[in-house]
Formats: sequence, C-alpha cells, structure tokens
Amino acid sequence: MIPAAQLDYWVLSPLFVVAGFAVLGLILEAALGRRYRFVVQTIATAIGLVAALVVSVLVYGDLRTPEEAGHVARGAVEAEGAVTVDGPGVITWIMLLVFALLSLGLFAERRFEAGMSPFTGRAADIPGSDEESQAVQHRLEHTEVFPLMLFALSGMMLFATANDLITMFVALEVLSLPLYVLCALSRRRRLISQEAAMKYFLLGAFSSVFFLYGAALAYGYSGSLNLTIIDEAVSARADSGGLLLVAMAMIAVGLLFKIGAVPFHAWTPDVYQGAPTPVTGFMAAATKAAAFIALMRVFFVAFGGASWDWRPTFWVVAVITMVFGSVVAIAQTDVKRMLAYSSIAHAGFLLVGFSAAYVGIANEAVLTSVSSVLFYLVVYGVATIGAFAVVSVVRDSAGETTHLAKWTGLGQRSPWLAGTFALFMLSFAGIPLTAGFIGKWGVFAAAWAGGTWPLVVIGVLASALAAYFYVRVIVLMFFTEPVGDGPTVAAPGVLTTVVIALAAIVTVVLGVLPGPLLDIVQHAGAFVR
Amino acid sequence: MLELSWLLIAIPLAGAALLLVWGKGADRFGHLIATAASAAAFVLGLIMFVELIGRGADDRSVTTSLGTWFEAGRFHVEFAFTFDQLSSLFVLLITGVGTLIHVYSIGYMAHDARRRRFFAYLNLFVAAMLTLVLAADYLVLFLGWEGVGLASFLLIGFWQHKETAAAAANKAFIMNRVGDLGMVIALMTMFATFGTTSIAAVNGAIDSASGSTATALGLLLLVGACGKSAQVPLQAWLLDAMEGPTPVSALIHAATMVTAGVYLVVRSAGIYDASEIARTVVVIVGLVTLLVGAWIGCAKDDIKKVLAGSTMSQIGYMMLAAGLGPAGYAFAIFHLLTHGFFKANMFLGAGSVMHAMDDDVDMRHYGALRRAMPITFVTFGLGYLAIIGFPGMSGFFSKDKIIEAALGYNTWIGLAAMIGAGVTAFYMTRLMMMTFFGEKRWRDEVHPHESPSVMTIPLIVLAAASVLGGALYLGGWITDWLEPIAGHAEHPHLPVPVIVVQLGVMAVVALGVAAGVWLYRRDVPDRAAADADVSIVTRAGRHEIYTNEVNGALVVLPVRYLTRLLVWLDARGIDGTVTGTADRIGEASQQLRRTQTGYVRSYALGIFGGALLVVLGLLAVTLA
Amino acid sequence: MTEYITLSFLLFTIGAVGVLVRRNAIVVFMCVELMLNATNLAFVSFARQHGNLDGQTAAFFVMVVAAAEVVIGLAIIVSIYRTRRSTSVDEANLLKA
Amino acid sequence: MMLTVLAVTPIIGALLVACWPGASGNPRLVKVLALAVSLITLVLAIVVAAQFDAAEGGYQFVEQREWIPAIGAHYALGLNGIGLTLVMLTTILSPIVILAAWGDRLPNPARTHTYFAWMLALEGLAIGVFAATDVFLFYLLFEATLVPLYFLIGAHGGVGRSYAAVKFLIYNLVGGLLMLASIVGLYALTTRAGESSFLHSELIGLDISAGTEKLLFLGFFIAFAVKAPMWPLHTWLPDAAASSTPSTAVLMVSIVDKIGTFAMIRWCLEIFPGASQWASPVVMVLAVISILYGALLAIGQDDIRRLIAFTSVSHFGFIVLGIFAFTTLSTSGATLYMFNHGLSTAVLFLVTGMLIARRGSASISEFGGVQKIAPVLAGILLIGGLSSLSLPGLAPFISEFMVLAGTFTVSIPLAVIAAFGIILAAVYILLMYKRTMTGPLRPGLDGIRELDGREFTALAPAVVLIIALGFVPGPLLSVINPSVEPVIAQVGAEDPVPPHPVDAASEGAHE
Repeated sequence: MIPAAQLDYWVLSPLFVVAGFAVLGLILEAALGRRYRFVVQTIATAIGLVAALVVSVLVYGDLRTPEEAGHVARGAVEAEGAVTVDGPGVITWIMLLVFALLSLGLFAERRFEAGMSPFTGRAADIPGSDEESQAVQHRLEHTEVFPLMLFALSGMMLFATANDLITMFVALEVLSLPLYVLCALSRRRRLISQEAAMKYFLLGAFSSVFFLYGAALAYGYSGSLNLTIIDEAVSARADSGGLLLVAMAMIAVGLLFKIGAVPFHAWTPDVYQGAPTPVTGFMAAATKAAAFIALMRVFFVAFGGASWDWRPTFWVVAVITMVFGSVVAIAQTDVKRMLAYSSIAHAGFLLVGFSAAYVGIANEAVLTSVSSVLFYLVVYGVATIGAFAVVSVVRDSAGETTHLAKWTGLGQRSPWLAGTFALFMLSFAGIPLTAGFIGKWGVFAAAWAGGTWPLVVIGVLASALAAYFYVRVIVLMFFTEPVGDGPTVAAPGVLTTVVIALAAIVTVVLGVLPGPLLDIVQHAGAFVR
Repeated sequence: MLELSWLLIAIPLAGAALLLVWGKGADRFGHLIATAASAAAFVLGLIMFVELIGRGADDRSVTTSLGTWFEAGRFHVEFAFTFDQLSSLFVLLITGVGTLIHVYSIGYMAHDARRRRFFAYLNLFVAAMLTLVLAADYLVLFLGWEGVGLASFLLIGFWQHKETAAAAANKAFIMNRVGDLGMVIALMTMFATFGTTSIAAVNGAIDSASGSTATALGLLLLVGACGKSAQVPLQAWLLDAMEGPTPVSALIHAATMVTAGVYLVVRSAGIYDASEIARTVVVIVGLVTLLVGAWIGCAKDDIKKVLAGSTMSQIGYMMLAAGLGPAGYAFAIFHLLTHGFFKANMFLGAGSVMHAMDDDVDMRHYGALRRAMPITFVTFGLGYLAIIGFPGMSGFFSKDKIIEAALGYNTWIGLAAMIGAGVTAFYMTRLMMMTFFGEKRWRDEVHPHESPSVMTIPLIVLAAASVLGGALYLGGWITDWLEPIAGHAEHPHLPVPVIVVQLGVMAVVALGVAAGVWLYRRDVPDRAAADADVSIVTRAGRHEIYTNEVNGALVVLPVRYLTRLLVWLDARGIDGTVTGTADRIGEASQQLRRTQTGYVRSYALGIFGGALLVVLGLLAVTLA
Repeated sequence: MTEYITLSFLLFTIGAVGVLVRRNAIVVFMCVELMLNATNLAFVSFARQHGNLDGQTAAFFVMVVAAAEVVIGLAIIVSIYRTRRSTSVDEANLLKA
Repeated sequence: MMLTVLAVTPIIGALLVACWPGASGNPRLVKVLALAVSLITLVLAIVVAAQFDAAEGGYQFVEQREWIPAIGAHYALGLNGIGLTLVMLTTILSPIVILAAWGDRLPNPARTHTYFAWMLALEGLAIGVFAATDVFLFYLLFEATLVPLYFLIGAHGGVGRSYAAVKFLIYNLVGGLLMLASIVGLYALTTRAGESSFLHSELIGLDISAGTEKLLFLGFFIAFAVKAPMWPLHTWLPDAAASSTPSTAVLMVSIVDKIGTFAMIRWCLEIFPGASQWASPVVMVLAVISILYGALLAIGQDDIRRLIAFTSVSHFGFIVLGIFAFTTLSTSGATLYMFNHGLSTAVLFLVTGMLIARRGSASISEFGGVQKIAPVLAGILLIGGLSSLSLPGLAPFISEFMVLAGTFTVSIPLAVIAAFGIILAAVYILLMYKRTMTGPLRPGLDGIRELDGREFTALAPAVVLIIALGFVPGPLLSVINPSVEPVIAQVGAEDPVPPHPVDAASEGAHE
C-alpha cells in the first residue's frame, strides 16, 4: 500500500499551468476549425505564459528561508524530494517564461510569409513537391507549434528545479523531444531544417543516454537518485570513489551537451542554422538557461562535497570552450552560424562563473557563482532572442538572407534595425553601458572571488577575441558600401518590432542600471538541498 | 629709469607683432615702423646707459622682475632682467647697429615684395637678442637664445623659394639645436645642484659646488656657445647662412647673434673662473676656430663667405680671450664691440657691392670697383684697416690686447694668434684687391653704380665707428667698466715688453698685406682654377676643411639609415607581430572550422571522445 | 553482482560504438536504444544491490521515455527518407563548417 | 550637479544633432547646432573653472550617490586640478575641432549629422572620464569612449578606415579588458575587506599584498600604455591617425589619448603606489625609448598624418617620463604637457588637414613651395611645428623643460638621453616644413588657396593660447601644482634636495 504523495500544489503551480495550457493547446487543436486555430492558439499560449509568470512571481514571494542554511537561501524541497522550489529555480522559471513570451512573438509573426507563420504548412510534404505548393495555396499552418513550445517549456522548468536524477532525465527528454520536432518545421530551406532536426535528435538522444548512465552509476554509488541523499553520500565518502567520478563525468557530458560546451558543441552550429529562426532563438536562450541551472544544481547540490575533484576539469572545459567558440566564429560567413559559435563562447564564459564554485560569504548577499550566472543568462538570453528576431527580418525573395555578405551596408539602408543589431553585438562583446558588460563582469567577479583569477585573465583575452567578430559585423553593416542591391529588409510586423524593441531596451537598461536585477539574483541565494 | 629694461624688449617686439598681425595693410610703411621701433629702443638704451654711467660703480646692476615665469615644487623662475655694465654695452651695440641696418635695409630690400615681413623678423630678432643679453636668469636667457635662433632661421631662409636658402636655414637651426642640447643639460644641472637657474645665484654659489660641477657646467655652456657662435666643431652652418639677405648677414651673422656665445661665457665668468679645465677648452676652441676661419677666408671667392670665414676667425679671437679668464673677458667684449662695427660695416659694404653687381657674389667678376662706387670703397677700406689692425684703428687696439693676453697665458698660443692676425691681413687684402683694384672683370651688361644714400649713410656711420671704436679703451675705460663682472685683470707679464709684441704683430700684419698685394697685384682669372690643380690646402679651404662631409658621414647618414631601419622594423617587427598574431588566429579559425565536418557520426565521435576525456580528467585530478 | 554491471557496461559500449560506425539512421537509433537498455540493466542491478526499488522505478521511466523518443525519432527519420530516398546519416551534411 | 550638467550637455546635444528632424538633409543646420552645443559646454566649463578654488586643491564639485549597490559601484564625480586641466582642454578643443570639421569631405555626406553627433558624444564621455572618482564608473566611460571614436574613424574616415577602426578598437579593447580583470580583482579584494567599493577615496586606503598589487597595477598600466600610446604598443595610432579626418585625429590624440596618461596619475600612482615605485625604472626606460623611437620614425614618414602621430608617440614618452619620475616638477610638467601637447597637436593636425584637403594627398613629397601662395597657412603650420619642437616662448617648452629638469634630479642618464629628443624634434618638424612649404612651387599646387575665414577662426584660438601659455603658464600651474603634490606624497616619493641650495634671498645678489 503506497501512501499518496504529499504535494504542495501552490508552489508547483507554475509547472502545472504551463503543462496544462500545453494540453489545452492539443485539445484546441482537435476542437477548433483551421481558420481560428492560429489566433486562438497564440492567445491561449500567451495567456498561459502570462498566468504562469504571475504565479511564479507570487511563488517567489512566498519562498521562505530554511532554518539551518548557513548561506543566503530560500525555498524548500517539494514533491517528495523530486523538485526543489528555491530562489534560483523560481528565478529561472520567470526567466524562461519571459524568454518564451518573447519567442512567442516571433513564433506568431505572420507578416513575412504572406500572412502565414514561419513554420511549414505541412511537415509531411516532400520539399519542392506540388503537395507543398498546394499546402501553401491552402494556406495550411502547423499550429501545433504552440503546444509543442509549451511542452518544451514545461520540460525546461522542471529540468531547472528537478531534485532527483530521474526526474531530471524525464524533464530533459520532455524539453528535448518537442524541440527536435520544432527544428524540422522550417517553412523555407526544408532540407537543412530536417537535417538539423535529425542531427539534433540523434546526438541529443546519444548524449542523454550518457546522462542517464551517469545517473545509474550515481545511484549505484549512493543508493539513491535524490540529489540531497547523493550529497550526503558524497560528503561522507572515505574512498576516492572511482564510480562516483565516472558518474559525475557521464552526467556532466549530458548537461554540457545541452549548454553546447566544447567538445560537445558540434550540434550547435548546424542546428542553430537549420532550425526556423524563432525556434533557434528560443532554444539558444531557454535551453541554455535551463540546462545551466540544472548543471549547477547537480554539481553544487549533489556533488558539492567533491567540488575539488570536478573543478579543474571544468576549468579546462571552460577555457577550451571560450577560446574555441571565439576563434571559430571569426571565420563564419553565416549570421546564424556565427551566433551559434558565439553562444558556444558564451557557454564558456558562463562556465568560468560556474567552475569557480564561489558560494559567497556566510549570510551576505554578494555575487556568487549562482547569482552571476543567473544574471548572465538573463542578459544573454534577451540579447540572443533580439538578435535572432533581427535575423528573421533581414530577408530577400528567398526568405531570410543569413549570409553575412548580404548584410553589407545594412546600416545605410535601415539604420535603426542595424543599430539595434549592433547594440546586441556590443552587448555580446561585453562593451560597457550594455547589459553584456555587467554580465561578464559578474561571472568574472565570481570567478576571481572563487580564487581562479587566471581564468579571469584568459576570459578577458578570449572576450577580446570574441569582440573581433562582433565588431566585424558592425563594420559590414556600417562601414562597407552595399554590394549590388544589398539586403532587402522586410518591414517587421508589430510583434517582431515589439520583441526587438523590448530586447534592446532591456539590454540598455540592464547595462546602465543593473542594480535592481543584481540585487534580486543575489538575494535568490544558493540552491536548497 | 633703469627699471624700464623690459621696455627695451617690448618696443621692437610690439613692432614685430604689429607688422605680422597687421598684414598687407602695412606693406607701404611697415619698414618705417620697424626702423622707428629699433631706433626708439636705441634711444631708450642710450638714456639708460647714461644714467648707468651716472651711478656709482657698485650699484650699476639693476635687476627688475616682471614676476614669476613658472614654478613647481622647488623650481622657480623669475621673468627678470638685469641692466648692468655688460648688458648695457650690448644693448647699445644691438640697437645701434641694428637701427643702422634697418635703415640700410630700407634701401636694400626696396624691391622685395615681402619687405614688411623682413622688417618684422628684424624687429623680432632685436627683441630676442635684447632678451638674451638682459636676462637675469639662464632660462630667460635661453628664451632669447632660441628667439634669435628662430629669427636667424626665418631670415636665412627669407628667400624660401630658393632651395639652398631653406636648406641653409634648417642647417643653422638644427646645428644650433645641438648646442641647445648642451644648454638644456647645463640648465638642468644648475637646477639639480643649486635649485635655481638665476645667473647671479648660480655664479655666486658655484664655489660651494664641486669643481667637477663647475667644469661640467662650463663645458656644457661652451657647447651651446659653439653652436651659436659658429665655433669648431659646430661652425659649419655659418657659411651657408650667407644665403640670407646681406643685411641679415651683417646684423645677425657678424655683429650680434654669433657673438652671443662670447657673451654667454663672459656672463658666466663665475663658472669659468671656477674651472681651469673649462677655460682651457674654451681657449683651444677659440684658437682652432680662429685659424680655421682665417684659412677658409683665404680660399673662398664668394665675398660674403670670405667675410663669414673672417667672422668665425674674429669670434675665435674673442673666445680665446674669454677663455683667458679675468685677464681676457674685458678684451673679448672690447673686440666683440669693435668687430661688431667694422664687420657690419664691411658686410653692408659687400651688400652694396652686390647691389651694384646684380647680386653677383663672385669676387672674380669684380675688380676696379673703387672708381664705380667711391663711398662704398672708402667705408669698406676703413673697415678693412680696422680689421687688419692698422694702428689707430679700433681693431688695432682690441686685437692687440687679445694677443698680448694670449702671450701672457701661453707663448705658443700667443704666437698662433699672431699668425692668425697675419693671415687675416692676407685674405682681407686679397678681398680688397680682387674687389676694388685691378682691372674690371664684370660683364658689360652690368653697370656698377653707387648705392642710394639710405644705404650709404649707415656705411659712413659704421665706418666712423670702426675707426673710432678704439676710443673705448682710452685710459682702459672698458676694463674698468667691466671689472665688476669680469673681475680684476692684473697686467699680463709678457716674456718681452709690450711694444715689442705690438711691433711683432704689426710686422706680421704687414707681411700678410704685402703677400696679398703681391699675389693679386695683377689681374686674376675671372674663373677659379679647378679643384684638381690647386694645392690641397686651398682645396680644403674651399671645402670648409670638409666639415660638412665629416658631419654628413658621422651624423646625417647614420641617422638616415637608422631611421630607415626603424621604419622597416616598426612595420615588420612590432606591427608585424600584431597583425601576424591576428593572421595566425584567422588561420587557426579556418583550420578549426574544418572539424565541423557535417557528419553526425563524427560529432558523435566527438561526444564519445569528450566523454572519455572528461572521465580521464576527473580520474586524473583525483588520483593524481 | 559486478557481472551485471560489466555486462551493462559492455552493452553500453557496444551501443556507443554502433552509433559511431553505422551509417543507417535507423540502426544508429537502435544502437541508442541498446544503450538505454544497458542503462536499465545497470539501474535494475544496482537496485538489487542496494535493495531498494528506486532503480526499478527508474527503469520503467526510462522505457516510457524511450518509447516516446522512438516516436519522434522515427517521424524525423521517415520524413528525411521521403525527401532524400535514403536513411544514410552521411548523406545529410548540407550543414557544415 | 555642476559636473553632471557639464558632461551631459554635449551628450544631449549629440542626441539632438542625431535626431533633429531633417538633420540628415540639412548639414548646415547640423554644423551650427553642433558648434553651438560645444560652445555652451565651453561656457559651462569656464564657469566651473571660475568657481574652482585652486589654492585649496583636492577634489571639488564632488557628487556621489549609490549606483549599483549590489557591487558597491557609485556614481561619483569630482575634479581636482589635474582633472580640471584636462576638462578645460577637452572643452576648449571641441569647438575648434567642430568648426574645423565643417569643411571635411565625408565618404557619405548624407550622414554628416552622425559625424557631429559622435563628436559631441565623445566630448561628453571624455569629460565624464576626467571627472569620475569611482573606478567602475571610470572604466565604463573609459571603454565607452571607444565606441564614438570607432564610428568616427570607421564610418567617416578616409582610405583604409575600417581596417584602422577595427585595429584601433581591438588594440584598446585588449588593454581595457586587462584593466577589467584588475578591477574585478579590486572588487574581490574590497569585498573580502568588508564593504565592496570602487571609490577613489576608499581604494587609496586599501592595503594590498605586494604581489597582488603588482598584478592589478599591470592590468591598469597596460590599458593606459596602449591608450597613451607607449612604445611598443603604439602601432594602432599611426594607422588610425592616417585614415581618420583631421578633427577625429585631434579628438583621438589630443583628448582621448590623454585619458591614458591622466589615468596613470589618478589610478596607477595613487591606488598602487608600491607597484608604481616598483615599475617606475622600467616604465621610465620605455618612456625614453618612446621619445627617441617616435622622433626617429617621425623623421622617416612621408605621410604627414603618420608623421604627426609619431611625434605624438614621442611627446607621450615625455609625459609618461615626467609622471613616473615622481617629482612635483616633472609630474606637474607632465600634466601641463598634456594640455600643451593637446593644443599644438590640434594645430598641426588641423592645419595639415586643411593642406591635405586642398591637395587631395597627404604625402609630403607631393608638396613644395606652398608658403609662396598660402603664407598664413604656412605661418600657422610653422608655429604649430615650432611648438611641437618646444621652442621657448611657446607653451610646450615649459612643460618639456619641467619634465626633463624634474627627471634629471632623479636619473641623470635618462634625462640626458631624453634630451636628445629636442634635436630630433627639430629635424622632423623642419624637414617637413621645408619639404612642404619652401622651395619652388610644385606643379599641380597652383590651385591651393589661402586659409579662408572659417579655417582661420578655428585655428586662431589655439595659436593664441600656445603663445600666451608660453609666457604666462602661471594660471594653469597654480591649478595643477596643489593637486600634484598629494599624488607625489601618496607615491611616497619626495623631491630630491639640491646639494648646494641657493636661498631665494641671495638670488639677484652679485658676487
């Protein structure tokens, strides 16, 4: 006779809301006629996201500080130990929801494709076949993308707060599977879209197995999948624990794959380029965030006791990732690919903040590894979505023109668009007075405080390297005369405009007045175990 | 009244500023303003001088400060001027001769479109030169020092459209900079040692410092003096400087600026008294220059260059005297003044000749000009008698005194100086013969004529001065006058009685004159013999004893090649490293992107390998 | 006991190698499934070792997830097959560098 | 509040100029607007200077409020004499530069308004940099100045502008980022010491272990050495100068580069005195190398703008030498030098720029005899040149002498070697003048006009200042000295006492 699980539904409600609206989306899909689906789905999704957002904020307000915690911390382990609803977790929820809302704007943009969504009309059609053209004629649209997005989102939210390896694995799959599908749904360039989906799927499955095997080994070592209990086992260990080490390594592989760290990065450029741009934006921002928090949660909570065993390895990974990403990005000729490599480089910078494992000073709100990474994820995510939004606007007759050569002279043609893109680039490069600078500053500060100043020095040099290719784009857009007719910029629809504008505003405001947000992430405190 | 010394400077400075700022509007009367300014300064100077004579010997030095120039930390410079026995003489020389030359230039530059600017520069020069001699602080002196340098640069290069003129101007300025380097280091040494650069203070406190400091200061200042006064080894610029309009040569490169070096040495009497070594070096420099200058003077056919060589040589005399210490300071100044008169006179005379000869400077095209231009001939002749030291003429006293003092110091040096006198007599005679005597050698289209009175009157005045300048020595006035500054000079005890020395000098001079007359009594060819068939001595003289070549080989070329080398290094080496690094990174990028093959399986391999590495890494960290 | 772990490890490795060497997308995918099952084996045997049921439950979760994965995976592979008339993973490399 | 207003005025002006309706269509309007803004700023600056109490020294017009409490960053402004000097330089040069820029032929005339907007923005940021007393704020503005300059060079420059712009940016970014690392380190230190803070006043008191101090110092110093620029980190300057408009070049060399030397005093010397002492021998040697190296390379240039750029390398050598000699005389001299060099370089860049614009070439060998047809232009070029070779009577002489004399009391050899720079200076300036201005007029130059009214008006103030300050530097020095003395004290150096001091009384007395 198994007792019914004790659940505090209130604190878990954001998860339920998102998942619930996802299911609702499916029902609508079945119930509604085609003419209304798109609009209704959009609105429903929006409502769901906003609702979840509101709830999350309220939940965050209700988090209370656990008694024993020596460090600033808030929240508690919920759902029979399966989920931890704590400061960083809930903030990640909010962050993800915001990203989702922004991306929704791009998902629902119908301006560019003659009043149709950026997704293929009928995924089943063979590219270039007459079925496809018929689909276009009948103005078919896959409105399932919205529920899919919501499912992925729910997976991410769970991923970030799972306190138990198997829950984490499930969450990992729940977030991945919808994304695999979404990647395949590009309206233009179907071939590379499908290819991207396949690569993402195969590699994703492959790496998640590593994660799972790691989980199995961890279970073998500690006799439990619960992070808290694993932590006890790890802290209490006497031997060097070869099994534990392998477990950590395997789990790390699964998570590093998701955040796109070298040498597990290879999928990133291909998938980012192949996937429909709105999806790319969503993936780049949200997946990285969720995966990074999960990574930190596992390694701080479960393996915190062994941090001196794993830190050096992560230092190396961080350095390789920063340098590789920055260097390879220099040679890229496709905007989306360049942004992909840049996201790799950023994973490196995030790892710098993470691998210092700086937990701060007892009961004082300072920039810890967690808080700095949280801040970084926000500014990076917003700028990324904004950047991809701009990419989706720069088009010619054949859809988006992502080849850099086509971007020459964009500055003359449409200074505002180019200006905002330049702003995002500067933010990525970490130029002061943009949010990116404070972000970098935060992770470096945490790293130095964590006692790894050589990482900081390498980091700043790497970001100089990175600056080079961001600057190159600006040179193309502003200093180079357009070759031939240059890019034709489609007048962005309301939604996209709003998204770009919001992203730009956030980037500037967080660059000039980062105080409030920094304050929040600092008081979010450490992970609750 | 004596507190007005700043006004002496202000007047010509205002003149210069006015002419430059006013612009074309002042073209018609600019020269008059300038001349008036110079004259006004002279009058003021004269009044002040008279007042100074009126005072007692002990308070004949009046220092007035316009306030602090600049200060920081321990450093403090007063913008102060001293009007005393020494500077007053210079004031009169500068403004007096200066004014005459202004007047002369009115005629000489009458047809030059840029006459206004010429006069502006002249005024600027007068102001700067006055600053130099009135300065109470070495730094202020340096201000004037560079000011005259600038004026000289502007005036040598006045005819800028001539490459040669511009080049000569640059050469003069840059060679002077070498001297200035010495000055600057001297200034720094003063500050480091005494915490001040006030002339009086430094010379007063010099005894408290070590002898080596005094020597260092003496030598460094001498470097500066060599640059300004065209003393060996920094003499090379003076002959090129003759590219400037003749009045400039007369004023700057004969009468005043080039003698600044001598002034500096005398002004720094305290320092030189404290260092035997420094004085000796001064003597040697003076002596060498004296002979070299004379040597060059003998070999040149260009009338102005002959005079330039002679100037070098005469300044050599002054330096020599100055190097003798208290025994010679006064005579140095004495000769400086008389030389100022007769050399200016002769330069202006030469200018008048050139004026008549359509600016031809080659004496071989002259001849028999005494009839064509009597006034010029007579005045020039008087100057000639003065410089060779014809008894009774100013040069006779001043040079004679120096030679006596030199003999008293060291017989050989004295003798060398005597020989110099002989050579001087020779080349000046040569000049006279070639220019004014013999048969006419000029082409028929030239019609020599006497210059207008605006040019001849200054000649006459200067000629008179050249004749009467010796009066300064009446009753040893000048030595007594300068005693507070130069210190007391006890009479040199010579190996032979003074009269013998004087007769000796006269004999040598007579010899020189005779040689000159004899060699050039008959017509000279109107084209100089080629270098090949003249003696090595002549050839060396013509080439200014090859100093330009030496400088070129030792300084100019090395610097040029060093520069080229560095330019190359900067592009290849330093910037090369930078751009090279960038290129390397670019290549690395191209290489690395190849790892992105597009094959899923290779990606999977990456993940698999990465997993292994991470495992190994963790194991290594722990088990190591 | 350790034999089971060894076996699961071997299976896992075989699966991994299979992913690396096989060209056919389906086969590659099957290899992934093999790895998943290897993991299940590990879970179960560890559960036995520790004498608690967590591992066993985990295994069930894994199976479910695997099933879901199959659905998605096959869908993608099929659609690719339809466009390219081939399931060779090596022929899909438009995206590179 | 005063300083905020002063710094924000030009930035608001920049926004105005950029967004003024129809600005792109009406360059005339833009130009007038920009000039007006810069003049207003100048007036404000003069007001500030008038209220500044020179004798009191220390920081005045202090503003301070919490900005990013989370990391202890403050919005803190304040001016001491040194800062004021450079703010004045900035505000004086800006109108000159803008007026001179009226005639610039831009690659894309349609974007004239952005050109002037960026200039004004740069002015505002520069003022902020000189006034910032919080190192975090300072760093932000310090790096932010790169952006306007980057666009000024890259978007409005001449041949090879985008290469030069990128080179400039990356070069400076690398330096800046190293400084960032050091600032992060400071943050870690202050946090560990209790309250995290970046305030100048707080950092001065901070006790740092010698090793760390050296590390942090290097981070700062390299950034400033790139900016200054010092040998061997100078190679971005010639390219940038050669492919930007004259006005941009002035803003870059006369103002932005001064941030480097200014910051050496404010941040290196004052916050890391120990490390500064430790580094000074090396730095001084590097400075002397810069002096001679820059001069020699200047001699070897054919492009006038590159020539001037290299002369600046040489002059910055003098400034750094003066700063790291740690004597009141030399450091005051260095500060004064910053001001004077700003003026003389401005004159040189602008007047040669006008010359180049007339000929359409910057190559010295393409000129000759210009003096004949454009005497005023030649005259101003000569004055600029003479001030650059520091002729007594012109402003730079005083500062150069102060630097040398101060250094001499610390290290005779270095001072003497550095002094050779004055000969080389004469060579590079006079050769340039001779080749361009004298001799027979080169064919193809007959079209060259004399300076017109606007150009003359732009140049005249600088020329007048150069001459005036050559005789009466008093006002500036009276502001600078009181602010320099505490710096020297902070470094723990004191001026060497002359072995045989002469007390003022005996001065003027005769032996």
